[in-house]
This record gives sequence, structure tokens and C-alpha cells, in this order.
Amino acid sequence: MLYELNLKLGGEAGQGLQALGLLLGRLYARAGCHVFANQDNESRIRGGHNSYQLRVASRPVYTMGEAIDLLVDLDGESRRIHAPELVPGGLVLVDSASGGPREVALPLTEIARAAGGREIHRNSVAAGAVAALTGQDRDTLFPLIDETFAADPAARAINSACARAGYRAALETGKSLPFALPSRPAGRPYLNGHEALSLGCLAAGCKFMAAYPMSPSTLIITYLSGQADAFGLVVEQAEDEVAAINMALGASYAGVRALTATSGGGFALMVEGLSLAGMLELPVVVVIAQRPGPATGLPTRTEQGDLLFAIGAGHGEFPRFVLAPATAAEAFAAAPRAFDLAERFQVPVIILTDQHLAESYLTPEPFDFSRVNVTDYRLKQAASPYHRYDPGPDGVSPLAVPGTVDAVVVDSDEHDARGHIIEDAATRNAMVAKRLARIPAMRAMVSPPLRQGPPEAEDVLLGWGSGWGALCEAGEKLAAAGRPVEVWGLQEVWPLNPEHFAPLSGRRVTVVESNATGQMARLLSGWAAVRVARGINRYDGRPLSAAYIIRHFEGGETA
Amino acid sequence: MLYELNLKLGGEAGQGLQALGLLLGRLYARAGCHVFANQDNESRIRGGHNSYQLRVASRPVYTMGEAIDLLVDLDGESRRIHAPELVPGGLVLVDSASGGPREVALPLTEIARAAGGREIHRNSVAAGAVAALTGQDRDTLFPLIDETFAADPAARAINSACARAGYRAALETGKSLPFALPSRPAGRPYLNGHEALSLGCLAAGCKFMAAYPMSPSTLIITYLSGQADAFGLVVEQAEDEVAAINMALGASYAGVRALTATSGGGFALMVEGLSLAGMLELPVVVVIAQRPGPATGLPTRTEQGDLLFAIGAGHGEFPRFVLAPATAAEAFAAAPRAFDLAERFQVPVIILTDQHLAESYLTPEPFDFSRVNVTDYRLKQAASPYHRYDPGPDGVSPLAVPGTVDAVVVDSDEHDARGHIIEDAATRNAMVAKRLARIPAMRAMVSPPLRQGPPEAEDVLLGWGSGWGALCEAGEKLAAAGRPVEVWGLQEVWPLNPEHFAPLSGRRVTVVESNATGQMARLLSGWAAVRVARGINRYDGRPLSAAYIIRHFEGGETA
Amino acid sequence: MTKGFQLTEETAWCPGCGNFAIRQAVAQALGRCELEPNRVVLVSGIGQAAKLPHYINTNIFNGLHGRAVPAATAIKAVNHDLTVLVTTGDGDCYGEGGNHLLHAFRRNPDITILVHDNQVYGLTKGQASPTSEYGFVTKLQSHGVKNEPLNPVALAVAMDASLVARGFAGDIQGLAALIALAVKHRGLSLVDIRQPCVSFNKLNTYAWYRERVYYPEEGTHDPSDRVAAFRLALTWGDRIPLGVIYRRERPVFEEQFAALTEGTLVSRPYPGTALLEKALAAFY
Amino acid sequence: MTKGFQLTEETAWCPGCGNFAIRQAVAQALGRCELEPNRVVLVSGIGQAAKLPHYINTNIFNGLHGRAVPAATAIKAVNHDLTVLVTTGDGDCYGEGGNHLLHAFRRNPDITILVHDNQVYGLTKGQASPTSEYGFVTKLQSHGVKNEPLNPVALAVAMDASLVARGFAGDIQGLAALIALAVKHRGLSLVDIRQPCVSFNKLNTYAWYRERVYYPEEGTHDPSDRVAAFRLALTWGDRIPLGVIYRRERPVFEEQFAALTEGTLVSRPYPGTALLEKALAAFY
Ligand SMILES: Cc1ncc(C[n+]2csc(CCOP(=O)(O)OP(=O)(O)O)c2C)c(N)n1
Ligand SMILES: Cc1ncc(C[n+]2csc(CCOP(=O)(O)OP(=O)(O)O)c2C)c(N)n1
Ligand code: SF4
Ligand code: SF4
Ligand SMILES: [Mg+2]
Ligand SMILES: [Mg+2]
Repeated sequence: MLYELNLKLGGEAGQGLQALGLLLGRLYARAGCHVFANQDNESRIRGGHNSYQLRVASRPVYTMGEAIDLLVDLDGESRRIHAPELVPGGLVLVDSASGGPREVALPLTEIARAAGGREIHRNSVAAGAVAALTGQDRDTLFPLIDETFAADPAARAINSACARAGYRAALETGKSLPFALPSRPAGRPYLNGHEALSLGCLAAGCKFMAAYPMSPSTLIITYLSGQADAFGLVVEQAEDEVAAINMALGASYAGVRALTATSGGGFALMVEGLSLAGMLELPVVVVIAQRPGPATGLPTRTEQGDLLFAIGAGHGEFPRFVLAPATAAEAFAAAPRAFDLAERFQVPVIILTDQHLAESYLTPEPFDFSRVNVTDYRLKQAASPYHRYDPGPDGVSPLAVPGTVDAVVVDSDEHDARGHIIEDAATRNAMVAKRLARIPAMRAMVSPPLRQGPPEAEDVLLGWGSGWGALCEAGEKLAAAGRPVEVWGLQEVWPLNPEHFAPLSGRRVTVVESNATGQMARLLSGWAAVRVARGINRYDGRPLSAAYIIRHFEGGETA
Repeated sequence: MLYELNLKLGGEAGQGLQALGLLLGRLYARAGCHVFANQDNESRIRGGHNSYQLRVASRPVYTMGEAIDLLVDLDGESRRIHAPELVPGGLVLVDSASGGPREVALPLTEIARAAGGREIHRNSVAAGAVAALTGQDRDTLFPLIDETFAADPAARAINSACARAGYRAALETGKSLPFALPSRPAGRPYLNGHEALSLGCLAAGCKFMAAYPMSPSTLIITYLSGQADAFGLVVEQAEDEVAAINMALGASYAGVRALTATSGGGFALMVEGLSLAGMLELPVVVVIAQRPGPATGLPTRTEQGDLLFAIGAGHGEFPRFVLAPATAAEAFAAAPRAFDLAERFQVPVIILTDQHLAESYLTPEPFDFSRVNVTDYRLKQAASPYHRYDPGPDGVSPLAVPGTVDAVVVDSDEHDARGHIIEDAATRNAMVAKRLARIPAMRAMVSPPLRQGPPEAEDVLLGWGSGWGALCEAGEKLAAAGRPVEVWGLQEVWPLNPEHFAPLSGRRVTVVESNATGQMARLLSGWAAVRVARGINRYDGRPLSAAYIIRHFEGGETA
Repeated sequence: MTKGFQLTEETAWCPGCGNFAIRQAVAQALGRCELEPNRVVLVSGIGQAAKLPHYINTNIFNGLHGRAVPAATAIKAVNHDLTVLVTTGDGDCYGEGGNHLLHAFRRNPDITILVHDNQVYGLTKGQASPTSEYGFVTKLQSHGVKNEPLNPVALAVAMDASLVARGFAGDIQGLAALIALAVKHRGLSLVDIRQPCVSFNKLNTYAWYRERVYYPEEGTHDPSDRVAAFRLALTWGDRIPLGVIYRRERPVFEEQFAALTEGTLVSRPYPGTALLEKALAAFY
Repeated sequence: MTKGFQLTEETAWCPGCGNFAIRQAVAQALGRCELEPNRVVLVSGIGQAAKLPHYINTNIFNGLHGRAVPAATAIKAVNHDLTVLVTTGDGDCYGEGGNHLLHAFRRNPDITILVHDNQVYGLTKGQASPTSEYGFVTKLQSHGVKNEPLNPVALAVAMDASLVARGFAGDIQGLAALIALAVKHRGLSLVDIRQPCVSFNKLNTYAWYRERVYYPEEGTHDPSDRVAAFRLALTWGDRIPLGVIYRRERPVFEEQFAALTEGTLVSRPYPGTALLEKALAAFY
């Protein structure tokens, strides 16, 4: 009996891998399993070779599995490409009337046609077959198919018929995987990091978003735009990233919570706008969904290469927060946290995600919206005359909404408390001091790193952002192998509070990150006096995994 | 007898202060003096209050003087505004028929009119008067006037008449300043930091420049555009900074040395292009003329606030150099150095200047163009097939000019040695490694900091870029006062070579810089393990001065 | 809160600059539209033109060079009860900000864009701007501008802008009327205002313009005829037409968002948990 | 070095994509112009269109999304012996890169800009582009596009572009002829090529275009008449004209630099010290 099931769908771009993966993910989630899924896509619309991998388990999982129990081959190539990944006894579902001993041969396309469908409908045949092979209940599968295609009765009928035919045909092969269902009740959503983050933005009361499409950030604007009517948002595709951030700043000035999202290359175009947010003291949230650079790099893959860039971006000096949520559940929480910090301190807040976090699916505990903190920091009762830059506690000024006071004056030149241009040294000094006065209070707000494992272990594996899942699993496996390590994961990466790192002193700290130059290692040694023993780095565009970390940890390899 | 003379011209924008300052600076330079001059301007075209300050000395000087011997009041306000700066016995030249005891009252405008000029010509009257009051020879002044207006005979006649009238009238007042001419021979140019830098660009064989006007960088494109025909350059005003850097990269690809220049806000728009240079491995030189930020800030003033931004700018990971010349003479040298490093390593090189360096004039030793190193690293004999990204020594690839080989293929996506898009992990890893392989050799190329003063002094005053002049003077004055300090000045600020900083160990290091957050201090502690005792910071937009440094050094104030 | 539109004594403009006249026309026009200063937002970039908002007692968003238009679009979308104007220069709007202008025409927010078109970069001391004439000599373009000037009016007509007009700073009354009309117009209005720069543009002076500008006679031009508008837009040289060149009613950007039908975006409450639960339910 | 223009077997395009036809037309046109592959530079941004250069054996500068035009302008200025083409998408060229296009029209470098106009963002999976029709439904624009489409041909005419043409990927021969003509034309040529995207644009398909496109009959349109060209540029809907819409001889960017009269910039030597001494002398 397996305590977990690893499933891989392989095929060309355009063959519907994502739809099939989504369907199966939801199927197992409904069945009460924990699911983690991630994708490996090339930067193209049709052809090439992509895969969608699902890990189905009885306990929460945050990384891909290492070996495949069941491979679904939709392009005739996957059996060859992924053969080395199969566990002994693993099966391959092939679209063919006959196959080898490890193969479950089902003529998926023919079955689809026989059920009234076309080639594309073989995905539903495959869904039915996979469900059957992995012992899933018809009563979970068939309603799910119906709901998925609820909007289009004709499509529903065909896909339902195909799924049923696939289910039946698979049962008839007599093959199956001995996969035990967990006993947990059903009821967790199946979503990815950016969907969770977007829900968090809605919960935070975000009202305005402008962005320019860029992988892997595009899902956020796409999702929010779909929710715009229900939630009362204005969501606009900008002509470029420069416009996007300046729109977000205009919206923020006018009084609502505003967001933009992009990847590193698009963020590069927002840097002047970020500095403007710093000068105007306007709250704004900017998501950077990282992908491998420089320049266009590998558009559909993952990296954590923009950490120091995000922290240092912008001419002149102004405070900011940089958050880097660890998992989809944390991404949900990071959004209201970001909006809150932005508005409380009137600073830009950057959320660093990456393709791995953005597009990996999992099944978190259902979000508790009633616990989301939405504090409205906007001025209710304005003094007259209102001065936008009168200093308040911690250097934070009163934030009025235009139209509710005499005038709200914001200015990108150096200005006085009223917001008007100045040239003199004394006012300049006062304004610089006021803007930077927020830093101590901001630093005090930063949450300490996540920690897991024995705090007395000599070895510490420290990562940040989406590395957390792989780190935890590596930690557990190392502990099980008699090599105790404590695992640390930073989620609020700027500003750093050196006190948080005191427990690292005298220990052997290995910093694990998805980049080549060891940016977090550098940050910690420069700003928090952490002595870093070595780094484990991955920069091939593929996500960190427990196996990768352990191999380099034990082998002493520094990739 | 004064060994130096401090002169200040005060007036409104539009009254011709700069022209008058330039004329006087060249006058003293021709007379064999060393001159340092700097300006204090508001961001406006007419009105307000500006000043132009000249320090004329018998030895090289790199900062403004602290007290004024002679003030020229062109707006009727300067006598009031700058009175506190006058030395005892100092004089004020006023445009008036009568004046107080410390005033040299000359009806400049009337004299100009009498000499056939209009109000604007009183500047030449003033020039003549100042020359006379400070004991300058007619034979130096009058030819200079004639040359200055050589292009326009009518203007030449009027200005010459005005200058003569002013000279005569001043002599008649009987007042004068006991200023002794140095005995050094004449023959040093009078120019500012950006003029020197621009000459360096010409010497380096720069052939293409595109930029968008932005203070305090605009002088570079203006100067180079004026030299375009003589030197065979294409100089183009771009529609925005994004275009400017992408033009420079196109030019570099096509085979010439290319430049762009801007200030921090414009550079913010170039950050994506910088990352492109990193990915394409194209040499390019980018000047960032710093001014106080964030955002528009104080457009006509000075700051060193973009250090960490310049070092971290760009998504993804790629090497770069950042230079920060100390004086106009060093700015001249920094340009060919930058072009050489850029082409040798096929990386972007940033030159950080600032308004103070850019617009301060001085009288360096004449540049020796025969000693400028211009090595042509472009491939002369290409192998066929030519592959743009075949790795060479230190990770540097052969650099061919399009048209001379089969094809030169450069690509912002991750690519193979031929330059074509790839998706696989192995090629990605190889390419990342190749790009970063240049770093050790680059680090080894970096020049050590400038040093002055006793190397055994416990105290070190360390600064960077344009801070050098004020630091040296502060060091000398402290030493004279029995407080020995060694002064360090970084001119090549990235990458850092930690070995250069070994002599700092165990000493009390004070980092002096024109910013609020202590960026160099942070850099040195993070990357070179320098223990910084404290910082002296200035961020009011005014340049560092010896007096400012000494006051904070002795008082222990940390501004 | 009514105190009318007050102008500051101090400005950073040169004596004789066309900006003074534009400011007066703006204040007159806003007064004529019976707006309260605190219901008006002046959005600007950087430049001499872009300083105007500092010299009137309204709400001000003085942002980045070239980026006023996207900020203004968003401000209007967030609070469509406010009257939003952009005061911008020819460099700001047609140079650095050119892309935003192109796409603002497509969006058609109900904002008014006043371009103080002095055909030069004033604040940075006299470089060529996108509207500088071919051959115009500056310190930087010492052999004269080699690029052909952008014709903002023709561009706007080609982009099917909702209201396109040309004004002249030498005619305050006419300009005030034009601005008032633009402010009242529903949809994006572009007013290209020819503004002499006494410091850096010695070519396109008051006198130069006075010799050339004219308002087409009543009834001789139909602003709803796009081809005719284009032809008139090309009229330049000896004769320079002023007034409304083109006008078309088009769907307004912020009127197309369902979120805004119930009131302004800024007045909407934070979402309740029921709504959020419903959104989450879609992921099961 | 003559080997002709060879096309790669492999591409990352979808089967049936209009890009294949455009590539064939480009290769044919370049061959017809008797160019050597190593004297041609294809400059592109990012997008499906922008991948084209990788599939022909020429020099390639595949830069940033939206930024091909400034790079191409500089390449031509540095080495005017090279033939420079930009292959770009509607998002690349009219969206992200809109400002560069505006000012490239003004500069008029002798380059050819081929816009693969599929009225959608292909590479990022189907968002609206600046030329998407009003109401066009996408995943992101689920209620339909709310902005009016940009008319690139009208825009180019308003900007007085040197050569303005519209092509169609469904007519390889006609397109190849148009591209050859554009390459031979001295000055900037913009060819807006309507290109069906079989994956994301189910509206403007081959069939949709085939029903509408036509070449105006010989002699019925005078491309040197700007107002007529503008009128023709506005013709859209049931009838979509192809071919050259507007043409005007104008000073070419790189021909106006004195530095380039003696040969290409890239061939110029480093300056001698005499010249430098002379420049320094001006500071005494
Ligand atoms: C990103 C950026 N680039 C350049 C500048 C410098 N700059 C300020 S105003 C200006 C041009 C102003 O010209 P225009 O918009 O025509 O306004 P005017 O001063 O003529 O009214 C420039 C280039 C800047 N502030 N920001
Ligand atoms: C600065 C930046 N923003 C966004 C992207 C993402 N991106 C790549 S291609 C593209 C749009 C492509 O559309 P189009 O130019 O029409 O080309 P097509 O794929 O349709 O041929 C976008 C938005 C990017 N690479 N860089
Ligand atoms: S420089 Fe020109 S535009 Fe600017 S204030 Fe002076 S006259 Fe006006
Ligand atoms: S997505 Fe569209 S444009 Fe891109 S390759 Fe496929 S069919 Fe062509
Ligand atoms: Mg202007
Ligand atoms: Mg497209």
C-alpha cells in the first residue's frame, strides 16, 4: 500500500495537460487527499514537451515527489522521456490499443470518438481511466466532470460520456495501483500560489489593479479581472509596466488599495515608479513573480534571482517592505499583510513570488476570511488646513482622501509638509529624516522566520520564499536518516531584524536558494551578521526539491 | 597676502552667472592659478537665487572655500544672503553708484549702457571689475574676452568695451584685494567633471551616444553632440531613457563603443536594458549623474544616493563594473577605463557621477591623450562557424562585428553558444556559469582606493566618488590641528576586492558620504568585512566640504 | 469650502512666459464650470508646464516626467466624481509619455489633457522637443533638429480621440473657453496649447503665432467629420487653425466598469466574508 | 558566403499559425532583393512574432519586449551597409513599444518594420492587444475589450511615415512583394501584416480576412495624397484594403549625420591625439 501517489501527465503544449491536471487535482482534493502539483512548461503555445505532476498524499505535501507511480503519456514521447522516473511497478497509461507490460494500453482517442467526442476529449477519457486505476469513486468523479463543464451542456454531455467510458475501460484492464485513500474528510480547496495570493488581495480590500501581462504573473490580473464585478474592482491591462505602476499610484492617491504585478523584467520598468511611491509616501503593493533572468531568460521557469534587486530598486533612499511567502497558504496571508503594511506605513510593499510558487497547486486548509485584518488607516476626520506631509508618530503622516479635505497635494520633487516644491536644505533634511523615521517601527513589525526541526541541531538549512516546502521535506528526511537539522524559512525578507538571527550564532548555516550568486546568504551576512557556512544553489530554472538539497548537503556540493 | 582667493557671484537664474563664472575661471586659469568652482542653482530658468563660487589658489584645490573674499551681487539680494560668509575685510561688488564701507559700488548697468551695451552686458563690466580688483593683468583679460565672443564680432566689440570700462572703473575706486599671483606657468584647462568625462569618452573612441535630457547629466550629450562631426560620432536625443539604452545596445551590437547618460530617475527606466546588456554580453557604458532623490527630488543639487541601486539594478544575475571618479581629472580617466573594461569583459559599466562632480570646475594638469589605453577587443579573424557565446578565457566570448562573419546572433532568452533559444537545464547551467565566470578576473582588475595621509593613523576617513576633494582637505586640516587621519577614496566601487581593505583592520573607520543611509558603509561591511565605526552623512543636496566633515568628525555628530 | 480658484503670487516661471496665461485660463475655465477647488485634481509630470498645479489651490498629483496620464486615468476611475485635468508639456506628454497618450486615446477616460506646447524642453534648458520644427537650432541640436515634428492634432484625430482642440496662450479668453469646453466634454479631451517660451524658443514667439493663428469661421468646419478634421489638422505653416478640430462621442473608460455603476470606487466598502467564501468555493 | 535564406525545420509556433507564411514571405523578399544573409539583421522584441529571426540564417538581435525599434535604429546608424528589419508583434510594437514607434516615424531611419498583427498577445496566451477589436473576449478581458483598437495605418499616416502598407499572411506572394518593396524603400517602412492566430484569435481568422481584404485597383489610390491615404486607412470592417497606403520621400535619419558621409560609423578609426588636443584646447 502506498501512502502517497505520484502521477505525471506528459504531453505537448496545447494538448490540455493543465485542464486534465486541474481536474485530477480537484478529484483527489474532493476525495480528502492532500495534493501538491506542479508543472514544467516550455515557452510555447503548441508542441514541445510539457508535464504536469501531481503528488497525492495523506498528509500535507509542498514539493513534487521524486518517483512516478503512474505516467499518462499524451504525446507518445512521455514514456521515453520520463521512463527513468518511474518507480518499480509503476504504470504508464498510453493512448494505444496495445502496450508493454508496464503499460496500461487504452485507445483513448478511439474511446473518446466512440463516446461522441473528438481527440481533445481523450483528456476526459484519461481522467476517468486515472480515477479508476487509482481506486477513486465514481461518485466523486462524475459530479466533478459535470460541474466543470456546467456552463456548456453539450460539452458536459460529451466529457461526461468520455470520462465514464475511460473509467469503464480502465477497470476492464484489471490493472490498478494499490493506493489507500486517507480517512480525512474532504473539503480543501485545490489552488495555486497566485490564486491564493489573489484571494488574499480580494480579502484585503484591494480595489484597483493595473498590470501588463508577463509570465508567471499574468494569472493574478486574469483572476482579479474575473472577480472585478463581484467584488467591485477596477482591473485594467496597461499599455506597459510603466503605466501599470503609475496607474496604481494614481489609484492609491485617490484613496483605494492598489496593486500591480509583473515579473522581474516588467518590474525593471517600474523602478522609477517605486521611487515615486517612496517620495509621495503612497501605499502600493507590487508583486514580482520571479523567473530566471537576466532579460527574457527562461520565461516559464522558476528562480529566486531578484531579491537584492527588489531591495535596492529605485533611485534615492526610501523604506519598503519585501515579503516572500513560502506556500500558497502563506501567499494568501501575505496579500492582506502587504496591504496592511503598505497603508500603515505609506510605503511600497513588494511581494516576491516565483513561477514555482505561482503555478504549483496544493490543498491548504480552507482560508478563514474572518481572521483577515483589514484596518482602514485613511483619515476620517481631517484637520483644516490639511497638510499631506505633517509628520505623525513614527514619521507617518495623516493620509487623507482627495475630496474630503481642502486639498491633497503630493509632489515628486522634494517638498514641504504641504506637499509643495522646496529648495532649502533645512526642509530637505527634515523630509529625509521623516521618511526614514519609519524604518525602526517597520523593522519591529517584521515577522521572524519560519522554523521547523530541532532548535539545538548544529546544522541549519535556511531558505526563503518558495524554498520552504523542499527545505522542510529535506529536513525531515535528513532527520530520519539520523542527521538532525533545523530548517529556517524567511517570509518577510526586508527590512531584516538582526535579532531574529541570534539563534543562528555558532551554528553551521547552509543557505539554500534558487539563484547562482547566493543573494540571501549575502543579505544575511551583510545586514544581520549571520555567518554563512555555505550555499546550496539551483539556477537551472527547475524548482528546489528535497532530493536536490540533500544531495548537495551531504555531498558537500555547492552547485 | 592671501594664498588663495574666494569669489562668489550671486544672482537670479537667467542673469548670466554661469557665463561670468566661466569667464573668470578661465581668466585665473590662464593666469596660472589653480581654480575650483562650483554652483548652487535652483531648478528654474529665471529668477530665484543662484550662486557661482570660485576658489583661486596657488596649489590644486578640489572643494569650495569656506569664506568669501569678494562677493559680486547681481540681484541686490546676494549682499544680504551671503553676508555671513564674507571674511573680515572682504568686499562686495554692487551694481550701484554708492555703497557701504565693505562695498565696491560700481553702477555696472549704467557702465554697460555707456559702453554701448544692455543690462545683460554688465556681466562683462563685472568681469573687468573683478579682474582689476584682484590684480589681474589686462593682457590676460582682454584677449580672453575677444576669444570668448569670437564668433560674433558685434558682441565681441560690446563685451570688450564693457570689460575695459569695468576694469577702469574698478581701478578708479582704489579698492583691491591683496591677492598674490602664483608663480606657476599658465596652461591648465578650466573644465568641469562632465566636460572632462566627455573628453575621456572621445579619447576612448566612443562612437555612439543616445540619451534623454536630465539634470545633471545633460551636459554630456550636449558636449558630445557638439563634437559629433569632428570626431565622427552619432549622437541622438532619444524619446525616453528606455529608448536611449536600447539604442546604445543596438549600437554596441553593431560594433561600436556606445554610451548613454542620465540621472537616477532616468536610470530607473534603463534597468531592464541593463539586464539585457548582461544577458547579451554587450559592452556598454552608462553614466548615472546622481542628484537627490527619491523621484524628482532636488533636480539641480547633489547626492550619492544611488550606489546600492546601481550595484543591484537589473533582474537576474550578471556581472558589471561600477566606477565613481573622484575629480574632473579622474572623470577624464574613468571614461576610457570604463569603455575598456566594458569591451574586455563584455559587460555593462556604470559610471556614477553626481551634480557636484559634474558641474564643479577645476584646472587639472593637461590630459595626456597619448597615454589613454584604447584596446580593440573586437574579433579580427573569425572562426567559421562563428558562435557568439562560445566560452573563452575567463568566460569571455569572441566578439565579432555583424557583417564580418556568417551571423552574429544575440538573444535575450536563455540561449546556447550559437545564441539561439534553449529550454534545457544543462545549457542553462553552462550559460549562467559562463556569464558569472568573468567575476574573479573582473575583481582582480579593480583598482585599489586612493589614499592620502599617514597609513599608520588610527583614524581613517573613507569616502567615495566626488567626496575625495573634501576628504583630502579635511584630512590635511585635521593633521595640521594635530589629529592625524588617513583618507581613503574609492573610485572603483564594484566589484569590491576585499584584499584592498585589509589595511583598515583594527582602525577606526569613519565613512563619509552624501546620503542618509550610509550605502558605502553598508557595502563595505557586507562585502568586504570592513568594520565601520560610524558614518558622516550629508543629504541636504549640498556638497560635502572639509568644514562639514571636520565638524561632524570632531563633534562626533552623525548627521 | 468654496474659496474659488486662487493663484499663488510666486511661481518659478520666467517673466513673459506663456504659462502665466495658461494658468489664468485654467482658473477662469474651472470657475466657469462651477467646480469646487477640492473636487478638482490637477495631475502633472515634470517640466515647466507641470509646475502649474502648484500655483493653484486644488488637489495635486505631481508625479513623474511623462507619467501624468496613467495616474490621471486611475484617479478618475477611482473617484469619477472628481474633475481631473492633466497639465503637461510637449516633452512630458509627446516625448517621455508618448505611449501613455496613445493608449489613453483608446481608453477614453473623462479627463482633460492640457499640453503646454512650447516646442522645446524648458526646464532642462532648451533641448528640442517632439514638436520642435525641423531645423530648429538648440544647444544640443546645434545643426538643427533632424526629426520631423510630431503633429499632435493629426495624431489625436488618427487615434479617434474624443475631443481634439488647439489653443494659443496669446488668447486667454479663447483659451479659457476652450478649456471649459474640454472640461465639460465627456471623454478624453486633448488641448494642444501653443505656448511661447521666451527663454528657449526664439522662433515660435507670440508674434510668430499671432501672424498665423485663426479660428475657422463658424460653419466652415465640421468637427465630427474625421477626414475633414485630419485635413484641418495638417494645416500648418502660414495659417494655424485654433479651436475644436475633432469631436466624437465614444464610450467613456470609467463608465464601462460594472464596479462603478453603484457609485465611486473609493466609496465602496471592503468585501464581506460571504463574498469571499463564494470565491473560494470555486476552487473545490 | 552566399547560401541564401534558409529556414529552420523546427519552430515553436503552432501548426497553422500565420507566422509561417510571414516567414516564407520574408525569406522570399530578402532573396528577391539579392541580399546576403550576413548583410541582413533581423531585430526583434519578445512574442511569437519576435521569434521569427531565430528561424532564418541571418544576423539576429533578439532584444527586449517592445524595444526592437530603438535597437534597430542604432544598428542602422552604426552600419548603414546592413539591411535592417524589425519583426515584431502588435503587442510588442503598438503596446509596450508604442513610444518608440511614434518617434521612429519622426526619425525615419531606413529600416523595415514588419508587424505580425494577430490582434492578440500570443506568447502570453491570449490577452487583448492594442489592435484587438472593441468587444473582443479573452480570458483576461472576459467582458470584452473596452478600449478602441489602434489603427496602425491611420497612425502611421498621421505621423507622416515614409512608407505605410498593410499585408495579409494569407497571401504569401502579395506579402513577399510588399516586403520586398518595403525593404527597397529608402526610409522607414511600416508593414502591418494581418496574421491569423489559430490559438487565441477565433474572430479574425483566415476566413474572416479572406472575405474582406482587397488590393485597391491600379490607379484608384494615390499613396502620395496624405488625406486620401488617411481616408483609405479608415476603411475597415466589410472591406480591408491591402498594399501601399501611403508613401512620402523624406530625409533619412542616418543620412543626416556628417559622421556617416565618409562611410559607416563602425568602420571609422579611433580618434588621433591631434583631434583630442584640439578639443581640449577649447577649455583654456
Ligand atoms: C525620467 C526623467 N527623464 C528626464 C527628466 C528631466 N526632465 C524634466 S522636465 C523635462 C522636459 C520638459 O519639457 P516639457 O515637457 O516640454 O516641459 P517644459 O519645461 O517645456 O514646460 C525633462 C527632460 C526627468 N525629470 N525624468
Ligand atoms: C517587459 C515585458 N513585459 C511583458 C513581457 C511578456 N510578454 C512577452 S510577449 C508579450 C506579448 C506578445 O504579444 P505580441 O507582441 O502581439 O506578439 P505575439 O506573441 O502575438 O506574436 C508579452 C506581454 C515581457 N517579455 N517583457
Ligand atoms: S523656460 Fe520657457 S517655458 Fe519655462 S518658464 Fe521660462 S519661458 Fe516659460
Ligand atoms: S499562439 Fe497564435 S501567434 Fe502564437 S504561434 Fe500559436 S497561432 Fe501563432
Ligand atoms: Mg515644452
Ligand atoms: Mg500579437
